Amino acid sequence: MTRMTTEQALTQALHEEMRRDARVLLLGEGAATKRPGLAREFGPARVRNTPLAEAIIAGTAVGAAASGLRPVIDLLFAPFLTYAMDALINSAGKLRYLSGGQCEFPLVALAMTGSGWCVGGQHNHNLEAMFVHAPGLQVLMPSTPADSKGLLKAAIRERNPVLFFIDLGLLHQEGEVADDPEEIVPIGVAALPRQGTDVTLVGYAKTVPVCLQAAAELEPHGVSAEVIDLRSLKPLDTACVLDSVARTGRLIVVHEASGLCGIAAELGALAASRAFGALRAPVVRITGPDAPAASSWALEQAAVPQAQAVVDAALGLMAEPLRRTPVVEDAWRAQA
Amino acid sequence: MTRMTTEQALTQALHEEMRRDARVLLLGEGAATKRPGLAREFGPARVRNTPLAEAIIAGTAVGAAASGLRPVIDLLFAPFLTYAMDALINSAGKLRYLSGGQCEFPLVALAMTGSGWCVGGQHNHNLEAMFVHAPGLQVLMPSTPADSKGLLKAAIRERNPVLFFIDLGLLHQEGEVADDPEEIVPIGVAALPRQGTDVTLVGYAKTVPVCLQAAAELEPHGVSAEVIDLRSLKPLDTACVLDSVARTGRLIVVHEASGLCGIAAELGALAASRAFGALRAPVVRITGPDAPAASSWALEQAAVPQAQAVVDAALGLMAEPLRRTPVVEDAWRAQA
Amino acid sequence: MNASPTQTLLRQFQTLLLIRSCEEQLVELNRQGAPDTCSSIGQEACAVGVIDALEARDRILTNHRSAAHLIARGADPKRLFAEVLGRVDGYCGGHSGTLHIAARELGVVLTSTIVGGELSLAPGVALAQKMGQGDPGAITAVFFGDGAACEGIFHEALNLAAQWQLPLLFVCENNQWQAYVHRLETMADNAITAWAEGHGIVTESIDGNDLEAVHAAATRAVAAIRADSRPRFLELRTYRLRGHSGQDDQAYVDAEELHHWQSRDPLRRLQQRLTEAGQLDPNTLEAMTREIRSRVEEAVAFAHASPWPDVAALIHPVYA
Amino acid sequence: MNASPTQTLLRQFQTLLLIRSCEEQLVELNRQGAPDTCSSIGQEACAVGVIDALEARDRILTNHRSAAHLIARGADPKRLFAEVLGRVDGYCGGHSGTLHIAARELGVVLTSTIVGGELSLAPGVALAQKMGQGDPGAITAVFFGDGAACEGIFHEALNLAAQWQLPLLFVCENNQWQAYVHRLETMADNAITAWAEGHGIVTESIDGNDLEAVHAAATRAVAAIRADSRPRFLELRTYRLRGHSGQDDQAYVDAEELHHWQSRDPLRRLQQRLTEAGQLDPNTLEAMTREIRSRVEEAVAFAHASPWPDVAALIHPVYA
Ligand SMILES: Cc1ncc(C[n+]2csc(CCOP(=O)(O)OP(=O)(O)O)c2C)c(N)n1
Ligand SMILES: Cc1ncc(C[n+]2csc(CCOP(=O)(O)OP(=O)(O)O)c2C)c(N)n1
Ligand SMILES: [Mg+2]
Ligand SMILES: [Mg+2]
Repeated sequence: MTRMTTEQALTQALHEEMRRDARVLLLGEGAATKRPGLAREFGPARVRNTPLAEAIIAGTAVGAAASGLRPVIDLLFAPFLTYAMDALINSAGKLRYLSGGQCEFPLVALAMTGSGWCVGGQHNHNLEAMFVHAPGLQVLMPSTPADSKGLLKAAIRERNPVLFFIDLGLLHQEGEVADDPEEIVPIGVAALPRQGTDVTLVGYAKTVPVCLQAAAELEPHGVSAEVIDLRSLKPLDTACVLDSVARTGRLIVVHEASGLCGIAAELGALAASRAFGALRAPVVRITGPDAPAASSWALEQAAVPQAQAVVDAALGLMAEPLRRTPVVEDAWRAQA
Repeated sequence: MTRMTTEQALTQALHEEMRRDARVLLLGEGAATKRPGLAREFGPARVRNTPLAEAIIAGTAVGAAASGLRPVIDLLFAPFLTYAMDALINSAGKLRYLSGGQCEFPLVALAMTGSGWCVGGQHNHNLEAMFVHAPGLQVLMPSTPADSKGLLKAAIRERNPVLFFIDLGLLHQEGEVADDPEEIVPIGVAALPRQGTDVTLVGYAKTVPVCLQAAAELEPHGVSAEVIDLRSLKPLDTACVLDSVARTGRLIVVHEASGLCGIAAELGALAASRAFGALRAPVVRITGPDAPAASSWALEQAAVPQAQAVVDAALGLMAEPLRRTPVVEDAWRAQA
Repeated sequence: MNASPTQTLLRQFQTLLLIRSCEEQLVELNRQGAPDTCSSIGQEACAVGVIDALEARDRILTNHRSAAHLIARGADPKRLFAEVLGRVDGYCGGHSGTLHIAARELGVVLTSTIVGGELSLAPGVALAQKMGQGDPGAITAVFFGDGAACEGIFHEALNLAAQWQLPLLFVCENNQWQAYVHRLETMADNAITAWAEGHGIVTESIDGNDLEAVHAAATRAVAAIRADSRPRFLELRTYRLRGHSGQDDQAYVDAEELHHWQSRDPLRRLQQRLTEAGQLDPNTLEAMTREIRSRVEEAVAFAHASPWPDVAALIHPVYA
Repeated sequence: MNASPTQTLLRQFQTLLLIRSCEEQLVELNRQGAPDTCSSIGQEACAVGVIDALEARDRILTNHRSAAHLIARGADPKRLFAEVLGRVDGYCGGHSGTLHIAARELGVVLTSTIVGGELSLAPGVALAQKMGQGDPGAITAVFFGDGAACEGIFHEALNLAAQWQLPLLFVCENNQWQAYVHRLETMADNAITAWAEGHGIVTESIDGNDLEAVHAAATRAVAAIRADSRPRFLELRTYRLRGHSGQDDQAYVDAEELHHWQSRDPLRRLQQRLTEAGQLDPNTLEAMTREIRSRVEEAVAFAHASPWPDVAALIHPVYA
């Protein structure tokens, strides 16, 4: 194990996979400039700066993937994906099916997302749920350097298109990362960084540490919280969530993306459908507001779900007479 | 009241609103060719054929809306919206907020969606939930000619950007439509086409008739089903749904769009959160499959939720011992 | 297999006839209730002229108006019709229907019905060729319309292909229409080649209703691409003699313009040319027509007899 | 208010100084922990030259690199700095931060930090003018970079503006860089004007570091647009003398190229020109510099003193 940041872990994953498989190439606006180590090792044919044109970067990746290459594209910030939607949603997500299985699209699209840099709503927009809703894609969003490396490696080896979201708030956080280049983290399997018996806290990316902190703060209150790190949003590890809720009977889902039709909505509905008999209290969603992200540091901070809101919600669920509605729903309201 | 199709009702709405307000204009690929009546009455400046370029059609609408006009754009089929995502999501949805309220965007984007024409997944993709998830937009999707007219008129008079989805499977269905040009249908208010006491069936667009049929079929079984037609997906009439669930204790949400992070997920989570105490049975989602839409008539039909699946689910919920998981979840599975 | 020029031309003429006949049949099937199709009646010489200039190792991308390209590349009308009718024996098992038919066995590798989608995908296919995937020296040809040239992706694709020196042949079938809009309502008259030339790409603008001219230009372009691995651009000036799709009555079309282009029908022109040169006699023509007619009838019967896909295909094959 | 040419030039010089000084201060604030900004140090003559050719009735759109445009249009550095720092007294109440600052009171109506976003919006603003919204005879100017010209929306915007004859001035500040990529890695040398000319739009390519040349060209273009309500296109050849944003160390930049452009710094050039013509003496310059310095310091103090937005602003004003 080596200690490194998420950024370093991602670069290491790219190095290892490009070494392993000559079909892997990296394309993006400044991909070569910003990863000079890769450019040096693999040369200008495999590490390419592109024109500033997300639609053709993504389209080219899709076309290349269908033709024997394994492109990784860096689309920078998640909102820029709006330019690449046709290639990703209509082509990568659909053409295998529509052609009756004649092609496959082993490609990875990287994008940074989330708060942390005060860049405002046209750079900071968590739109991962849109790609979960779209058919034919896989969507990853890890919370640790180790998972970032392991999942990116898995994604590059995948036969299907993967959207890989990097929480920029976590980019420079350090953690222990596996050295073995054959160690990957399987897609579709959630992590269980903390076990507990009273309430299930589900997060991904920057809300995983939030959930873990909340769990620690709940302990002195005598509340044992289990924490699930989804890591993979599609396929979603529904078995892990349902199993946990079956044991705890309480579910709180926490993410930075806005709530409407988000991942917390999906899991809330899932629990209400498949774990209804086990639920001992209302499902709680703690999410970002249904608004663009403001740049102002004060607002950016306020929009992110905080541990205190999770703690309050969990205590509320424990105290609440069975089957009553919860007090806290929106992180930012709780903090207001 | 006059009997007419949805298509006619929409055209009538456009006529009336363009007559009422000289700032309203219609842009689109073939907008003038396909609506010659409008072109004749309002001339080439206000009814414009555009180049085949969705991104600039949408961007132009956003720019024009911020500058005193009230554009209606016809983007044809919903999947083509993938080309217009930046203008709609990053500009129309965000720039009012990011500018601190300096501008507003009174525009309407029309798009046809859903099955009925065997056109396959690049024309038939119900992606309304993506726009519900995005901030700053409003999303409408009516089920009747009357609502189509009334809501389109309301949308054109709105001060905010509206995505108006037209279920092409309903385009040529007839219904009674109000004649009074001042009659609008307010945005954000669901309709309750049938009252009942045992189970709440929620649908929108083509699944409203499905729910109504199911309700009728449930009657002989002694099950009284309430039917909600959402009409407006954003703002969502949560009060109407919660009120109904508070009375019936059972919720089945039916839509053609795929389930993951869809409207049914949103309502399922809502009920599990805010109506938990009233829920007497698991929430059921009956949705299209998480797959692109096949063109083949046989598959297209099979993907659409059918009344029988709703009936089975409702009977299951009634029979089921309290708090057990339901049998039927996916329409297509039920029908397979 | 060294065919004489006459043999080649006769074979090409036969392919034109087969395309025309298939497309007319598809329009007729639509009239009877089958799904709508976008026929390329009037544009057949574009498909045949270009595709006959390609080799088996080359790759092709097309769009919503793909039947001519598929047939020119040797597609079996039976499987084509089955696909349009949504049956399991179609090229895509009925998933595609008419709008996104790919046939990798023929080298028609990706088809998008999102206008411009084919343009977004083509550079990647050519990049893979350039980077050693597929057969050495292979190139990619992408077919698209004048309407697609208005989409931003056209600009991006041209720029990438030029900058990265991709072995890519852009084939714009300028049929004067973009669904219900005449192209001159959307662009300047000579815009398409001007746009391509703005990217430093060598272009040719050709009478797309003259099969021999198209074939000659395509042959030149393909050779040039193989020689220097740089993109080339062909504008084929042609006309959509029927409506945008199935039952479009063309009420919005200028009768004189339509008449002008009807008189330049690529089939009749080639037929006349062959007849005048004594290379096609009425008996041969009749035999050809008969044979094609029976192939088309066979295709209809085959398609109708082909089963509907099983409902399990609703979610397969979404993922690999 | 009839200013003499010299007075005008001195005022413009002062604005250049103010922009430079503000941008350097923003870089310094970023070093101290304030949010990152994209400065246009080295490009100031583009902003001032063009914006001074516009009238109050005209409308402007800009992008991530907007400070120069805003200041040239008369923005108050106090409110600009407050916005960058995310405070309530900023032009957008702290919602925007540096990347999307609009100031309708100045006619800077829409700003998008999605590269190409400004290009998508500009035709609509010009269309509204053409259709009678706003002041008669008004035009729209849209500022964008050489990178934005690679986005497909550039092509779509040019085509629409040309076809619909919109009163729109395209101003491409070609600063040779697209974040971390040199533009010659993404396009041919003369590509930008070639692309615009492909749409039949009259273009001029101007030394963007020569304020007088920029101003003259912009004045011509604006007059031409007002005369015939057709778009015009200016390419302003300039250089981004600093990194893409805040603390970018420019390690990837060719030292010789940078040096070459440093020697063509638009401020020094105008200063030399004014000095040589006897229109600017050291005392005046010092007084100017002092005044600007104090305005900038005042702006910093104001911004720091301005309150953070209330948390209620998290969801207001999303809707009208
Ligand atoms: C992005 C997108 N916009 C609109 C359509 C609807 N549509 C299908 S074909 C067509 C016209 C295309 O014109 P052109 O590119 O010239 O091809 P042609 O149909 O003339 O062969 C249109 C507007 C579409 N399929 N995709
Ligand atoms: C769609 C999109 N892609 C990428 C970015 C990231 N980005 C911001 S500025 C920039 C470079 C823009 O280059 P150019 O248009 O030449 O403007 P300049 O920065 O040189 O003024 C990039 C890549 C973005 N903001 N939007
Ligand atoms: Mg055409
Ligand atoms: Mg630049």
